[in-house]
This record gives sequence, structure tokens and C-alpha cells, in this order.
Amino acid sequence: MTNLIEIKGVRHAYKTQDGPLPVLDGLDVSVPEGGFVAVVGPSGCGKSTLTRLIAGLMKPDEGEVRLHGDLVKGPKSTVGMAFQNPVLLEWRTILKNVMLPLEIVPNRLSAREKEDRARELLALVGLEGFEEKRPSELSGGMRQRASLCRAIVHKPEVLILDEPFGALDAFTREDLWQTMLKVKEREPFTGVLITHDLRESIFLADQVVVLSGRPARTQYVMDVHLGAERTLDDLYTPETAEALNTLRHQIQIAQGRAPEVAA
Amino acid sequence: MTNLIEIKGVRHAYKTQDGPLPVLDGLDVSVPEGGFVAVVGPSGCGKSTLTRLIAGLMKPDEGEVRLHGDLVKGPKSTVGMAFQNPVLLEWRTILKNVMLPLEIVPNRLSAREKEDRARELLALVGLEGFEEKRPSELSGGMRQRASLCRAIVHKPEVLILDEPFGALDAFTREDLWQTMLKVKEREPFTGVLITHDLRESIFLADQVVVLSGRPARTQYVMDVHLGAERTLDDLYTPETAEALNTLRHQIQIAQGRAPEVAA
Amino acid sequence: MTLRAVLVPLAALVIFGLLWELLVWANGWPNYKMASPSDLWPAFWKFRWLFLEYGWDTLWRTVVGLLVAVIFGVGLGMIMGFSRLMRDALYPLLVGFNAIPKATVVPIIALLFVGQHDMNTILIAFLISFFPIAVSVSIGLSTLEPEYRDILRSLGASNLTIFWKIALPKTLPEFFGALKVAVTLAFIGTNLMEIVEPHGRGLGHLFDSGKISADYPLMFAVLIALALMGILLYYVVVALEKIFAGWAERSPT
Amino acid sequence: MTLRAVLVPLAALVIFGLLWELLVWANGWPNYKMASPSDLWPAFWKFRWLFLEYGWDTLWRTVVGLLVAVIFGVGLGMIMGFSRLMRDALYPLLVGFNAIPKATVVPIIALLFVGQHDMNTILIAFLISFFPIAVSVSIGLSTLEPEYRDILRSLGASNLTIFWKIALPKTLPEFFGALKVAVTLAFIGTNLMEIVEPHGRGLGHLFDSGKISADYPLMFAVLIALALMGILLYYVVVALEKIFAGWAERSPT
Amino acid sequence: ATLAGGASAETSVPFALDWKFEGPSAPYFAAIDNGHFAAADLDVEISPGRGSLDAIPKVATGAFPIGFADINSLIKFLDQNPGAPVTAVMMIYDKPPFAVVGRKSLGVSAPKDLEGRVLGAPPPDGAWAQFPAFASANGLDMSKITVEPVGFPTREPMLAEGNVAAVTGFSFSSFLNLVRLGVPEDDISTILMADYGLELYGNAIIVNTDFAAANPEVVTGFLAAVAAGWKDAIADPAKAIESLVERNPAADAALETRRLQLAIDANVATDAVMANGLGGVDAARMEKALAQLAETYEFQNAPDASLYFTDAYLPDASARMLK
Ligand SMILES: Nc1ncnc2c1ncn2[C@@H]1O[C@H](COP(=O)(O)OP(=O)(O)OP(=O)(O)O)[C@@H](O)[C@H]1O
Ligand SMILES: Nc1ncnc2c1ncn2[C@@H]1O[C@H](COP(=O)(O)OP(=O)(O)OP(=O)(O)O)[C@@H](O)[C@H]1O
Ligand SMILES: [Mg+2]
Ligand SMILES: [Mg+2]
Repeated sequence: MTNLIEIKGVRHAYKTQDGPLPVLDGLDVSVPEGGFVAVVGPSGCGKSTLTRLIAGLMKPDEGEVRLHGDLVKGPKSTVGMAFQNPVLLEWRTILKNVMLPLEIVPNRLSAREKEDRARELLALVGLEGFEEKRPSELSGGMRQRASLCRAIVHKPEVLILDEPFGALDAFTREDLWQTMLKVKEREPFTGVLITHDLRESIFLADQVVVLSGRPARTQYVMDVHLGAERTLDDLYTPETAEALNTLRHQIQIAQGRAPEVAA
Repeated sequence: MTNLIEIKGVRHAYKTQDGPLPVLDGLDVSVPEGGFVAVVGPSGCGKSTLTRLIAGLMKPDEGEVRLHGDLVKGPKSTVGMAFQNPVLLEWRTILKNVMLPLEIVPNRLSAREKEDRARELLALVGLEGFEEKRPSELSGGMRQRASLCRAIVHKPEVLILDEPFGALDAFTREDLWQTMLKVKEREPFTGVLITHDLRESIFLADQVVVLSGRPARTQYVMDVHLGAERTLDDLYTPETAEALNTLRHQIQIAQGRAPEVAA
Repeated sequence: MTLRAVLVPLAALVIFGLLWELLVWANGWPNYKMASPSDLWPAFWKFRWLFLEYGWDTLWRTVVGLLVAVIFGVGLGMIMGFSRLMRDALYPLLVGFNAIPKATVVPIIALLFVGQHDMNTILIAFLISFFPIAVSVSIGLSTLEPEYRDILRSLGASNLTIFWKIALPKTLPEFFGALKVAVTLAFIGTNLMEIVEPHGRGLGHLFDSGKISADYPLMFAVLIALALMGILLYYVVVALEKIFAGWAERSPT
Repeated sequence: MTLRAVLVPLAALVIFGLLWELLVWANGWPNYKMASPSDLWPAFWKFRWLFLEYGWDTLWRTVVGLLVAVIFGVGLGMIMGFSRLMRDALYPLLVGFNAIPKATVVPIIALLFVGQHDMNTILIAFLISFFPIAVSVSIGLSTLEPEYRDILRSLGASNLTIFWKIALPKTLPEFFGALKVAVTLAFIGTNLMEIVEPHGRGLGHLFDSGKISADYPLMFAVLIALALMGILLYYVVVALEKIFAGWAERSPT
Repeated sequence: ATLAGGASAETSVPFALDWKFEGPSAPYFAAIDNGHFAAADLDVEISPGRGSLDAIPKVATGAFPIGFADINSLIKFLDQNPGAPVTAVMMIYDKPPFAVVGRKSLGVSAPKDLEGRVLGAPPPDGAWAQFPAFASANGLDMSKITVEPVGFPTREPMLAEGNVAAVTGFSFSSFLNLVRLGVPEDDISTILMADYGLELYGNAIIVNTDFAAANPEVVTGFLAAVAAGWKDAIADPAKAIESLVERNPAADAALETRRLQLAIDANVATDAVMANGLGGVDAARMEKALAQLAETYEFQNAPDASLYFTDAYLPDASARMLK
């Protein structure tokens, strides 16, 4: 099995004024082509740091991050990323914000096609009618949705989502889960999803990785055995309930609230 | 019964380039002294707008917003607010960020006492050891916690929290729920909490207000009958399950997914 | 809104003129100490054709010098904004160069390029006005929030693309602020050349003529004409700013 | 890091000096066209005491003028930043005023305050340098993100508090950029007064003496001394910036 | 306007020069250092200037009671600003220093040589302003002279480089600047316009008329001291220059001595002055001068010699003799 994303023994510390702050300490994650891995862990453990490493925005102090077997040396245009903080460019309309990657990543779309694609995505996340608005005229959840569109507009091979649904209410969120699955089917990508919603991780991912508290290492990996066709009802089966419980327990361990026992 | 916060028939529309965008359309909310009201509703319906009206940062087009029976004419120092986007001042350390309100709101604390208070709150939300860091050195969830501290550091009479736990994992979040209840007991405040987590709304509030989709009006009000002493177990009682179901249904109505029937 | 945008500055100008008139009148100052606005009309009228012709000379050279300054300043600012090394190396040199009074540079330029009056004038206008632009661009780049930069970097964009798509638009308000300063400096540059190295053209020359014949109202009239042209160019910059950086203006409520 | 901060600018200065020497040498220019660095040492040496004495005159007047400009510029910038009306009304006047060559204002000032040489010099240094500061403060205020402003407004803070706690710190990088421009302008102002209205003090006077006796190396030496003093003052500004706005510098990775 | 200075009963009289502290201003410093002003109970402080058009308003506004400026500039100033309280009281430069300075190697040694050649002239230059009168007096055909406007700072360098064949300027300044630029002295031809038909007078001591009317004896005392200063300077130029260098340590003593000597020889100690004493004007010559001025300058009002110069304050001729 070829792993598109391969993270091995990654260690990283931030340099701060009071010396280095170790954040990642022995991280192993691998995502096969077309796979979707969810990463969960306590706040501040190093999840966003992980996304920056995969995206090539940073280099790890130790260990390897590989895409397609090649060491990641810097950012690549085949990667799409939704940042935790959905920074939109204030001087552009929402539509133009979403179209930004299409202006940068080489592609053969005509101006018309670019716009159509962006409009289509915005409609998909419920932002129809807000295409010409400025980011400052959007609510927090709407901005997050626009940022999601921007991450996927150029059909990236690898999609990194850092808590993309954090500011959304339960129903909008569930809608978007299903939208994401549909998008993945139509335009396959390999995904990494950071989230703190365990149901979300189970619903969307093939595998859930639990990180320990800072400095984070891979503490627990769970394969999710839902098929490609998932419905919300799948979240209410006994298997899911058990899986959720296991994850909850693991996170408690990660936070040092429960003794670490072999799962 | 005296209502500390009294919102009556509030209408508001944002002026945009393509004409006014009605956001609030007949909103009624009242919070008695010492009460804690949770407001839920679909993304983009106008919840953050509501907080800005209560804080006096904006004036409604129509209707009244009163604190202690007086029309709100502008911001007051007795109000504490945690914004949806936890903007911290980048040029200040976390500690100094949290101390900001104490520098502005008149009080009799000595410099030492101010710092002690801020440090205490930071420890309470799990940010011990990060007092001297800059905001850019914090993770998303940590920033949100710091912003929460800033909102309550000056012991405001009225506390407005706009999705204060959105970026936190389940356990950190539940910890903070309990922290908030403890704080409220020690330093009573009257609270308005915007959230999209229904369990959070039930756990923290005395009353949950469901807003309809944009333009928002008060669609449904539910009183919560948990005592002052709440534990997480209260969330797994049949009553709570029923209340959650009712709220879910109301939000579905709000989003136009279910027909509106008398609740 | 548009009416207000015209009326307010106009009112300010009129008030200023009245205060000036009053000041001169109250102090009973003679023309050679300070001329008053009412003295200027005859001078304007008498030399109206020269004002037009010389004003145009001054204007076009200033604008060309300014354009060169914008291009050069943006380029230099980019180099300094992206590279800490270049910033450390170039800033002191630039500050040193700019601390030298340009009036003393004028003769050197004039001697280096004898007879190239247009070019020399444009050169001085350029030399005197590029610094604020370079500073503002370099600061805009070096203080660009990493979040913004990361959005483009994660797409594999080059530094140049980051500059065009993020840094420049984000820094436009400061850039236009610098441009407003540069406009005034460029005018000074043009006039410096016209006065110090006279060659019979431009408002600087007219000022000189006024000086030779001790015609103080004419001298003041030239200064006012310069001020008005500066204001004119300022409004051109404001118009450009409205188009390109209108988003940045925050309404207080 | 600190070593690098010293070596890089020094290296840049040396490289610049060598290039200059080479340029003059290659073109075989006479002294009166452009003196070369090696010609300057004798001039420096011969007049070393005068350089120290006059350099101090120039320096302290420049610094005082600059301080006044900072105070006035910040005040003016606040007025324009907070009030749209004042911005609309004052900007054109300021641009107009700044487009007037200060060299022509010098005699008017000198005539208004006869004999007050120190004050006149400081006045011109101030008049010529306050504009960039006012512009940067006004832009910093008028483009302040509402999120930042709201944090303080929600606490019932006054405009002044908002300025001190948010607007000023947030705008500090641009403010210091403007200050770097203002430093160079203030030097020009001081020297303008010293050259145009001679009163026997300051480096401007030394330049003038060089001019009278057609001592071109001396003239160039004065210009270089001015540049060096500008650089000196620049590093003072940089030191202040490190202290107050160090947070704003973004490392590219 | 009479300020009694503390313990001493000296009258304080600020004196505004037209130009910087150069050789030709040394006689005034000599007058101070040799006690001539003190002898008249005057406390004189000398301020440099930026040209006649700087000194005249300084005196007209009353900021300075006494100054030194070109009388031709004064005439124009009074024409433009009728009634301004300023007038000349003592002629110093009997022959104005207005000159055409050329290079023999470039073919210029007499006025006629200018035809067919390039003449560099700064438009605000005082000498250039008189050039048309000079040209008509010498029958020059202006259409044959190419006039190149130059700046003051580049005037002599352009001549040194050969970009122009001659320049207009003040005899002593342009000559010395050229020498400094390495032009051989025998290659320089100084054509003093006054030697070629120009009747104009040169720089004079000017006073604020209000001040003079109120303090006639102060003015007269001042003028006598000035004459004494010049007499000393002519007798020992090097010593006068010492007084100057004391005021301006950056000055080049040798150069300034030279400049002073040139001014004395060409402008001050003319035959007429040596015969009649320093400071007076000849009414007939003044009329001719006004006529020549009118060739180049359009009078707003009818010229009236009595407005521009008065001998009312001149001390006795005996006090004005330079020998
Ligand atoms: N630029 C930085 N400099 C120094 N320390 C940093 C920096 N960025 C993050 N950190 C530290 O690294 C740790 C991990 O941060 P990271 O953003 O990866 O956490 P996270 O898992 O994404 O948390 P959250 O769920 O709250 O977003 C935190 O303790 C934070 O303080
Ligand atoms: N400054 C503004 N100008 C114009 N429209 C605005 C502005 N702020 C908000 N809106 C619009 O008002 C509506 C409500 O915004 P608000 O931020 O109150 O929503 P919200 O309920 O807080 O949503 P969320 O849960 O996503 O944060 C949105 O449709 C948004 O587009
Ligand atoms: Mg994170
Ligand atoms: Mg909101």
C-alpha cells in the first residue's frame, strides 16, 4: 500500500524567549492515497503545527514528512489548506477570495469557468447571495465556510482542514459533512482533518488518530469501518457509540485525566 | 421581577451596497439579574449582531435594548464581552492582554492585585506558564481561553460570551463549563451566551432562546430546570435528552428543514 | 457624500484664506513681509498665461518624477521588505542619502548632465520623493501578518505573487499615505531645480522673476499656485486611493 | 545577531564608498564636479573642531525640531484620524503647505522672527518634518480594524484611551517608518535655514563657507557629515523601534 | 529704536549685510575691532544676508536700522513698494562689481567678443540684469549672443569646463572662483561693465528712514565709522581679514584678502572716490544711471533720484577721505 502522506518520527519544538517549547515528540501518521485521516487531541497539543508541517510551511526539527514518497521541502500547489483561523483577504469580495487559488495555481480554466466553479462551491456551503460581499460583512460561521471553499476550489490532491466546522451550528455542520463526502466522491482527494468533534471525526474519516498532550505523539489510532456511503444514522449505531467511547477515553488519557491502560 | 437585560421588538438591518440586509426582525429577550440566557440559532442568523447591540457597540434600527431599565446609548464598563473572534493585542503578552480591562475600567486594584487576578484566571483556564508569551505563540484554542479571561477579569455585571468554547476539544470545554459555573457563584454576573452546542446551552443557562433564520426573531424560549449545582451527569438524564430533542427540532424549524408546528 | 467631499475642503480653504488676510491686515504687514490673498489676484491675472504655461512645465515634470519614484520606490521597498539583509544594508545608506539637502545635490546633477534640463528636473523630483514610498512598501512587507502570507505560501506562490496578491493590497493605505507625502516632496524637488539651476521654465522660474523685480505679490502668488497644484495632485492620489484601497477606510460605527 | 546588525550596514557603507571612489576615478571627474571619498579626509581633518562644534549645533536643533514635529504630528494625526470631517478639511491644506518649497518659506520666517536663529532653525526643521508623522498616525487610526477598536470600545474606553492602548501600538511600525523619513527631512530643514539664512553656526554654515572659498572637498565633506549624522539619528530611531515595536517584525518562516 | 546697553551708554545698531562674511565685508569688522564704532558710542552687530533683496526688506521692516545693499535693487524695491521707509545714505561701491568674466582661451577678452559665443547667465544675477544696458552701450547685437541660463553653483564650473565662453557675475567672486577651479589667472578676462559705459552705482549703506529721522547723529556716526573702517582696510587688508576670520573660522584668509583687494581696486577706491571721498553720488551720473536702468526695467512710477539716495547724513568729506 502506497501512503500518499507519510509522517515518521517527527519532532518539533518552537523557539521561544524562554527556550525551546517541544510541541511534537514522535509523531507517526500515514494516509494512503484517497484516505481521510482525522486527528484529534487536547487543545494546544500541536495539531495545527502538524498541518503546517504537512503543508510544507515549516520543517520539522527531526523526522520525515513525505508526500508521494518525496520529502516535503516547501509548500506545493497540489495541497489545499483551510486554516484554523479563516483569514479572508478583506479587500476582496467573497467570490474573489474563493477564486484566489485559481489565480495562483497553474490551471487551464477560463475566467468564466473559474468564477462558475467558485460560485458553485459557495452555493454548496449555503453562501449563495453573498458572493459580492466583503469578508467584514459576513458572520463568523459564514467566513469559515468561505475559507473551506477556498481550500478546495483548485481541486487539490491533498486537503488539510484545521477545524473547518468549528464555528457552525450542529445542522449546518452536518450538512457540510455530507457535502464534503459528496465532494470527495466527485473530486477525490487525500485528506487530513483536525477536529475536536469526535462524531465528526468518525463520520468523515477512515482513521482517527489521537494525539497525546503537549508534546504530542501518536497515542492511539482507530480505523473507522463505515462504508463510503455514510448517513447520519450511522452515528447512532452501537458500534459508533463504542468507538466514540473509546476515543473519549483515549483523549482523557491524553489529557492525563485517566490512567493509561492498554486499549 | 426586574430584568437586568431587556430587549424588546428589536429590528436591525445592515446597510450594504445592494441595499439593507435585514438581520434582526422582532427580537425579544430578557434576562433577570443573575440570570444566564443561552442564544442558539443557525449560522449567520444574527447572534453576534445581538451581542453587539447589548454591549452598546451598535444601536438597533427599531425597538429597545435596556440595561437596568435604561436605554443602552453606548458601551459601558460594567459589561464584559468575549468576541467570537478572539482578537488579542499582538504587541502585548498574554498576561498584559488579560489585564487590559483593568487598565481601562476604573477600579481600586493595585498593580500587584491586577496581575494576581489575571494570573489566577489564566491558571483557571489551563494557561499557566503561557503568561509571558505573545498571542502569536498560542494555539487557536489557547487564544480563545485567554480572550475569555479578558472578558471576566474586571468582574463585569453583565457578561456576553460569543461562542467562547468553539475552538476547544470536548474535555477542555466541559472543564471550562464547570469553571464558568464556579466563577458565577463566586462573582455573580448576568450572562448571555451565544453557542451552537445545545448541550452547552442547557448545562450553563437558565433559559435557552432559539432564534429563527435570518432575519432572526425570537422563535422559541425554553426554561432550563437544572439547579444551581450542576454536574455533567445532569446532561445524561431523560429530561435533558428530551430538552435537547426539542431544541434540535426548533433549530430545524429555524433552518426551514421542518414544518413549523406549535411546540 | 460627494457634495460634502467637495464642500468641506473648499470651506477649509476659504477659512484659511480669510484668516491669512486677517492676520496680515491686523498686523499691517507690508507686502514684502507677507502678502495677503487679496494682493495676489492682480499678480495672477497679470501673468495668467505664464502661470498656465509654467505651471504645466512644473506639473508634468513633477508627475513624471513621481512615477519614476513610485516604480523605483516600490522595487526598492520590495527588496528591503523581503530580505532582512538588504534592509540592514540599504536603510542606513538611504537615510544618509536623504539627510543630504537636495539643494546641494542640484548643482552636482546639473554639472553631470549639462543642458538636460527636463531630465535633471525629473531626476531631482524623483530623488527627493522615492524614499517615503520605499519605506512604506518595505514596512508593509516586513510586518505582513504570517497568516496572510501563509495563505499564499501554502499554495506554493512565489514572493512576487505574495507581493502582488497580498502585501501590496494590504499595504495600500500606507502606500497611498506615503504617496501623499511623496507628491509634496516631488513638487519641492521640481522647484528646487527650477530655482537653483534656472533654465527659464516652470513656476520656479516665475518665482525667480518675481524675486528679481522685488515683486512680492508675484512671489506669493507662485507659492500659492504651487500649493494649489499640490492639492490638485493630492486629489488625483485620493481618487486612485478610493478606487484601489477604498475597503480600508473604517467607519467608526 | 548583534554583530551582524553592525557588520552588514558597515559593509554596505564601505562598499558604497569604494564604488563612489571608483566612479570618480574612472570618469576622471574634477573635484568641483564630484569629490571622491579620498579627497574628503584632509577636509575633515583640517576642520575637525569646526565639524564637531557645528555638527553639534546642527544635531541638537534637528533633534529639538524633530521632537516638536513628533508631538505636533501625532496630535494632528489623531485629529485627522478620528474625524473624517477634519481629515477632509485639513489634508488639502497640509498638502498645499507641504508642496511649497521650504527654501522660500525660510526668508519669511527669518523676517518674522528676526535674530531668533535657534528658534527659526528649529521651526523650519519642525515645519518640514511633521507631515509624514501626521499622515502615518492619521492612516493608522482611520484604518484601524474594527475588531481591535471594539475590544476597547466595549469597555467604554474614550477615544484617547483607544489611541494609546490600541491605535498607537498597532500603528507603531508605520509610525517609526514615518519617523525615519522625518529624521531625514528635519536634517534638510535645519540645513536649509543654516545655508539660506546664514548666521554663522551649524554644518550648513560650514558648507556655505566651503562654497564661498570654492573648497569643493569641504562641501562634500559637510554633506557626508550630514549623511553620517542622519544615519546616527536613524539608529536612535531603530533602537527605539526595537524597544517599542519589536513585536511587529515578522520572521519569514 | 535706541537701546541703551546696560552699563555702557552705547547705542545698539544691528547691521544687515547683503551677503555672507566675505573679504569685502572685512572693513566693517575692522571698524568694530579698531574701535571706530565704539568711538561713536555705537554697539554694532553684523548679520550676514542672502543678497540685496534680503537686506532691503530687513531694513524696510525696521528689523535692522541699517543695512548694505545694491542701490539698483533698492530703486526697484522702492518702485514696487512706494513709500517703504528705506533709502541709501552712503555709496560704497562707486563702480558696481557687475562684470562679464570670460576666458581668453575661449576667445573672450573684450565686449565685442561675446557676439557669436555662448554667455552663461543666472537669471536672478545682478550683473545679468544690467547686461542689456551694457550691451547697448557697447553696441552689441544681442541676437548674436547665445545666452545659456545657468545656476549660481554651476556658473563658474561651466566656464571652467568650457561649456560657456563667458559668464556674468560679480568681478571679484567669479574671478576667484575660476582661479580655485584651476583656470590660469592670465586666461581670465574680467570685463567690468562700469569700465564699458555702464553708469550705474553699486552697493550702498541703506537706512530705515524712520530710524534715521529719529537718530540722525547715530547714522552720521555710523557712516563715519564705516569710512574709517574702509580706510583701515585699504591700508592693511590682511589685518582687516583677520577680523573677518575671527567671525568665520572656516574662511580662507588668503582667498578673502585677495577678494578684498580686488573689491578695493575695482569698486571702492576709484579715481572719483580718491578725489572726493567715500560715499557721495554725482547727480548727473545718477540721472544717467536711472535712464540706463529704465532700459532694462519698466518703472511703475516715475523715477525720482531723491527717493533713493540722500546725502543728509554723510559726515564731512574730511572724515570720508580714504587716504
Ligand atoms: N509560532 C509559535 N511560536 C511559539 N510557540 C507556538 C507557536 N505556535 C504554536 N505554538 C505552541 O505550540 C503548541 C501547539 O500549538 P498548535 O497551534 O499546534 O496547537 P493545536 O493542537 O492546534 O491547538 P488548538 O486545538 O487549540 O488549536 C502550543 O502550546 C502553542 O503555544
Ligand atoms: N458589518 C456587517 N455589514 C453587513 N452585513 C453584516 C455585517 N455583520 C454581519 N452581517 C450580516 O448579518 C448577518 C448576521 O451576522 P451575525 O454575525 O450576527 O451572525 P451570527 O448569528 O453570529 O452567525 P455565526 O453563528 O455564523 O457567527 C449575516 O448574514 C452577515 O452577513
Ligand atoms: Mg490549532
Ligand atoms: Mg457570530
